Amino acid sequence: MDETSKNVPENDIKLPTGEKLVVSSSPHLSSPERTSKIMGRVLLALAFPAAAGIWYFGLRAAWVIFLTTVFCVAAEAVWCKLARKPVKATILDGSAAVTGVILALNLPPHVPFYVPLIGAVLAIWIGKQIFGGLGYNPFNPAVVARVGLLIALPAIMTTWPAPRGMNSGYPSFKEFKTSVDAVTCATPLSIAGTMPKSTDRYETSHFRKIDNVELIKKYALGCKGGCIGETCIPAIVFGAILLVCFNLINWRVPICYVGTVAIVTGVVNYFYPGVTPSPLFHLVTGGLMFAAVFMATDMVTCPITGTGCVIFAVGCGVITSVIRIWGNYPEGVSFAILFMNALVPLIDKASALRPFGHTAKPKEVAK
Amino acid sequence: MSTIVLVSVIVMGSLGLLLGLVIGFFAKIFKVETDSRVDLVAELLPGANCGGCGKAGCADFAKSVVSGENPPGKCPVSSAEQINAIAMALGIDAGGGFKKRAVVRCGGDIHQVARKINYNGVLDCASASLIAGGPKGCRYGCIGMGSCAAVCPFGAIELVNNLALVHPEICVGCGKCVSACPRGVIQLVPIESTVHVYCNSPEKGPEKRKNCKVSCLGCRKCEKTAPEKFKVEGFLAHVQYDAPVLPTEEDVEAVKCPTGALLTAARHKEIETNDPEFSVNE
Amino acid sequence: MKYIELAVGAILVYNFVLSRFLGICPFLGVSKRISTALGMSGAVITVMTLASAITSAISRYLLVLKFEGKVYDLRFLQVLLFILVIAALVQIIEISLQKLSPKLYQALGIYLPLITTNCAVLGAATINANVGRSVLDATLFGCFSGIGFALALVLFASLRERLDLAAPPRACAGIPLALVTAGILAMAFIGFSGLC
Amino acid sequence: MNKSSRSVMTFKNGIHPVYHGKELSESAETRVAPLLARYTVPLAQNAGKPPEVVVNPGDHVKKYQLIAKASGFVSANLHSPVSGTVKGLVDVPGPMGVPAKALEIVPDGLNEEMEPLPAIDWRTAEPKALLDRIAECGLVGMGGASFPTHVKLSPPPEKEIDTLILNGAECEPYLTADHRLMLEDPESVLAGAAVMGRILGIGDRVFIGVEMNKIDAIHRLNEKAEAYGVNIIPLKVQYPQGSEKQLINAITGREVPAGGLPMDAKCVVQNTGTAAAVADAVLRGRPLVERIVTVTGSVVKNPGNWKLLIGTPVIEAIKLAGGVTEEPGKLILGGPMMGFAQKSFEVPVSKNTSGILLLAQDQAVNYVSGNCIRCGRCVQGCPMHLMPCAIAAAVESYRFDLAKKHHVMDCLECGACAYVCPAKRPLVQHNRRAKAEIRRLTAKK
Repeated sequence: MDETSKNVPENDIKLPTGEKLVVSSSPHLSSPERTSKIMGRVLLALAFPAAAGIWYFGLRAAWVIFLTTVFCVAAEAVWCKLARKPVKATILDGSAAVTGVILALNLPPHVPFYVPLIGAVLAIWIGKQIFGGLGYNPFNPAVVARVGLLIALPAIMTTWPAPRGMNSGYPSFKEFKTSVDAVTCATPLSIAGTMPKSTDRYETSHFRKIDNVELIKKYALGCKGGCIGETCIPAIVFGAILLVCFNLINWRVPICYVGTVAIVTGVVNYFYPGVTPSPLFHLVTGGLMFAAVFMATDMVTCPITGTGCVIFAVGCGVITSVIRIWGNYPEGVSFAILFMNALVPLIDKASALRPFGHTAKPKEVAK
Repeated sequence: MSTIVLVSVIVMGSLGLLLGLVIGFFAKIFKVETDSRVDLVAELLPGANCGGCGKAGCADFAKSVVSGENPPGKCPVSSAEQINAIAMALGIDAGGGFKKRAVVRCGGDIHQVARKINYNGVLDCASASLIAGGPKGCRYGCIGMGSCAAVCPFGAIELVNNLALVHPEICVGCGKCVSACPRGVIQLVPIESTVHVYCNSPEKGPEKRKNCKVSCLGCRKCEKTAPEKFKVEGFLAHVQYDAPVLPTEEDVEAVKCPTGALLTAARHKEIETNDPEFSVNE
Repeated sequence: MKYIELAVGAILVYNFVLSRFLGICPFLGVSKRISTALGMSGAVITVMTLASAITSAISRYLLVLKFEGKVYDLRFLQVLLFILVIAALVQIIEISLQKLSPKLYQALGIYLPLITTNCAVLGAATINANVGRSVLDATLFGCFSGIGFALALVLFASLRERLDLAAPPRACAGIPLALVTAGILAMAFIGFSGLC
Repeated sequence: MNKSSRSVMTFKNGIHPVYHGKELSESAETRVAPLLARYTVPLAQNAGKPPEVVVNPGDHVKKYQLIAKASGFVSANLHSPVSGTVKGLVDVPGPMGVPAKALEIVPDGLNEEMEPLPAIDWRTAEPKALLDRIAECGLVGMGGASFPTHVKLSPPPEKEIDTLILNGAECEPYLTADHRLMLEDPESVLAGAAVMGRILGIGDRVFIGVEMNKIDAIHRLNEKAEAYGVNIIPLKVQYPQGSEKQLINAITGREVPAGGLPMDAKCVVQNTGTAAAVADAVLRGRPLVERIVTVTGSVVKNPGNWKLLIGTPVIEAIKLAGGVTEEPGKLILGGPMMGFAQKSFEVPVSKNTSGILLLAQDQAVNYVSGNCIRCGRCVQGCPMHLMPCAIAAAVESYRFDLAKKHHVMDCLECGACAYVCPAKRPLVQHNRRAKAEIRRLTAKK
């Protein structure tokens, strides 16, 4: 009976041969997430500050961004070729491009072509590939390059062309092409840095000149001297929202970083208004916002656990504020991030999770 | 002028004396008994810390040599002169006959394995062997992903055509690869031996043949030709490494192994490195 | 306030390893594991503090002797005397460590007696003598410098433990990679310049 | 108190797979498979010692007749799924890739059955009698680990047990066997739960945890639950909700201590399939010879659920499902997250085979071992709160000591980490390797 019932469908049943069977460890499914997708989304988020930078600093800024990105990708390709690593796969993961764009947004808009070149080599070779490539680098490659350039070429790295519309307030389309002028200006932070400090408790701040409501509005919108990507705060915040929505950064890092800077500078400003400008001034000037969103949050060089991220971000905030208030450098975000990157292995150790079931006694929570 | 010299001498001298006394005092209260011979032996050892002697490292081995637990000759890395130097220094017998080297008892390179399985995962033998019995059809042969090469402290193992190959001139026989191999394919053999059976599968002949062209079929041809040198257990021939006379090239020629599992080390290496398509049957 | 400045200066701004580039030998030598780095840090802090205290006392009270109205300027003996003191201290530490923690003694190996020639210790003593610090200040400076050394060493050791798991090209593995890392770490410390 | 109004319970971390694949087979009613030409019944179907064969080649056996007897306490009886002739011991591919011994039985088509064992009134019977019946019928955990049920139900006297949890979460994508069982035969499940509750001496703390994507099953169970004194707990759809430790945590809030068993948290966890088998054994006197298996996957022509006899070769099950539409890239026994990839279609169905899954060639994950970018998704996903990325980095450098420090021994191998890894790193394989290595090293000492 079963002979017949089996034979009937046998002819039109297609049975597998097993030739294509692959054995592998479980699990056999995976999420659609890919490293290259993550990098692509980061690039998308970076497009906002980049566009704002181009809007304020003209096509020259676009050229710098393009050049740095190309150099970074090229540096990665050359290293992979020399180290006999797969070139195409390494380039296509997109990490070099992300590093390139972040580095470019950290450069002054009018740097000569060799600055992106040196930066790219520093970032990709010294900052990343020498450690074994993506994921193994303890320091953020873009930050390594930026600090390296800042130390090696201080004059170029601290010459800031004035943004378009510096005087009129907002740039207009008419000016877009004519803006390649050599008018330089100081960043608000560097002006603050050169002002004399006074520890007089009751002095009404001489920072009033650079730290008032009108100017802070202007600073926040991006109309100030500075690196390409760091000036326009709304663009950065938009990028941050995008990154958090995509679950690409730990939201604790930017919040705690910016919050710590605000608290530290706020406390100092409250007691000694002659020492440092208001916290609001600190938030909207310099690279703080950009660094807090795009540089400190780099997955590779930030602690893995939430607690670790908080420790890391608070550390970054404290060091940034200390350097800004008392240090020689007007801006301290890169140094702070670099220093805290070095602390990450220790933070990871200290903030290791308590694995499930590792308590002295099981707790009764429900029922 | 002379007074300043005098003063300097007095100052230096008194300070030196004072510090000397303090050190002497500390040396007295924190006295530690050490056997200087241990340091001496440790210095004479190669310091590779390979663990081939069975101890945790060279310092540990030095301790065991001084205590008489191990003869110096147990160190697989040291040359004969070095071992003699240690024996002389301690005035004990060098002890010998421990010199071994590793051999990978498998000839199943990528061209010989008949049944391949699509494997996807970590490229490491031990990890691969955990997944559905590994990527090659044979469950006993070399997996060919180089776990042994990765642990070899001397760089003596090379991967050729997905098969591990020990370079006998570099290998010191520390045995790290033996414990690294999840299949137990690697064996330590006396350094003088030149002939090996390049198969490790205890399966029945036809089963093996399905998986691999150069497996030992257990035909007993070798055992019949030279019973004191070869022995077939189950379906797998073994070279009798503890026999008084080890097999030589002549024995291999006399046996004429039908699958080519029985080979001299030199011939095996030649086949694997020079002529990947080689097969004895052709 | 003065002591805070002294501490910040010695630990961060003029960090012996990463700003003054002194004491590189143990910095590279015993930074493979955090545990040994901690042991070394302890030894160096002890030696530096004690050495700074004793040498500053020597340089204040012994190097320029006033004896029967005559002034004997023995400052040409400074280096000699300092080394003598440091060597004796290191010897004492070594003897005690061998007894108290044989494991750490083994782990530190040759780098323990080499603290004698650790230029950071001599550097601290010489800087104290040149600046003319009081014994208390000098002792604190020695201690803070030692902590600065310890900070650099432990940071570096933790980084190297992580780099142990990295996959650098063969040519860069080991010391080259460690040196690059140390360089980047030094760059980070430049940021602290001007704090005091 | 209305049980269904209780807030949905869950555990911390875990993942939410984007595609569940359950719609392929969840509405397909369980069908009974026709008799085949031969069955290969694997001997080692239980954790512990395999049973000893008690029949000889050529013997005629009836359906439900004992063919292999438990060879110790941690062992389980084996019964013939059909009436027919025993051909003898043969080698079949084992689910783990290692060949296994199996008894080949050729059915005679007469369908002779053994007399059923007398039914036991479980409400009055001694727990010992119930336990003996379960042991006699060769019951093992049907969720995957196949631990003999009678062993699980007899904890050492010093361990106090106050909770029995039935695992109806079925958190694995694609699998619907437990879902169909709860839907079609809720009374057996409930009765089995009550019987096991009686054996353990538990009054009212008998729970069945069911994920919210099986809301129809929850309703069906709730209709009868009161009569058996069983509580139905709706659980959040989250992987791995059905893992013992996570299930206990979700329902009771307790944590099973590291390295411990559920009984260390005063709990016993059983599969719903096992509960139905318990009911079969106690109420109907039938040993375990068949189970519901989900045959599914994107390349299967008619995915569905079948009641298959133990020993059915996988290829026959695929035949039942109408064959394939294209050449599959992966054959998996069990679910896609924790099941084992097979290299042969000759593997027989055993007591713990909950699913036969065929994935298309481009659907199965392709592990490429890309660089870890420390994104931390694995850490967020790990239900045991481990750091899989750190473990994998340690294993890649052969630093098993470090892996142990990162608590790799607590790993469940649930696959949540590897599922979410954007670099497609084979994290579970690394963990398995580390566990094997650490076990080997400790055994050596």
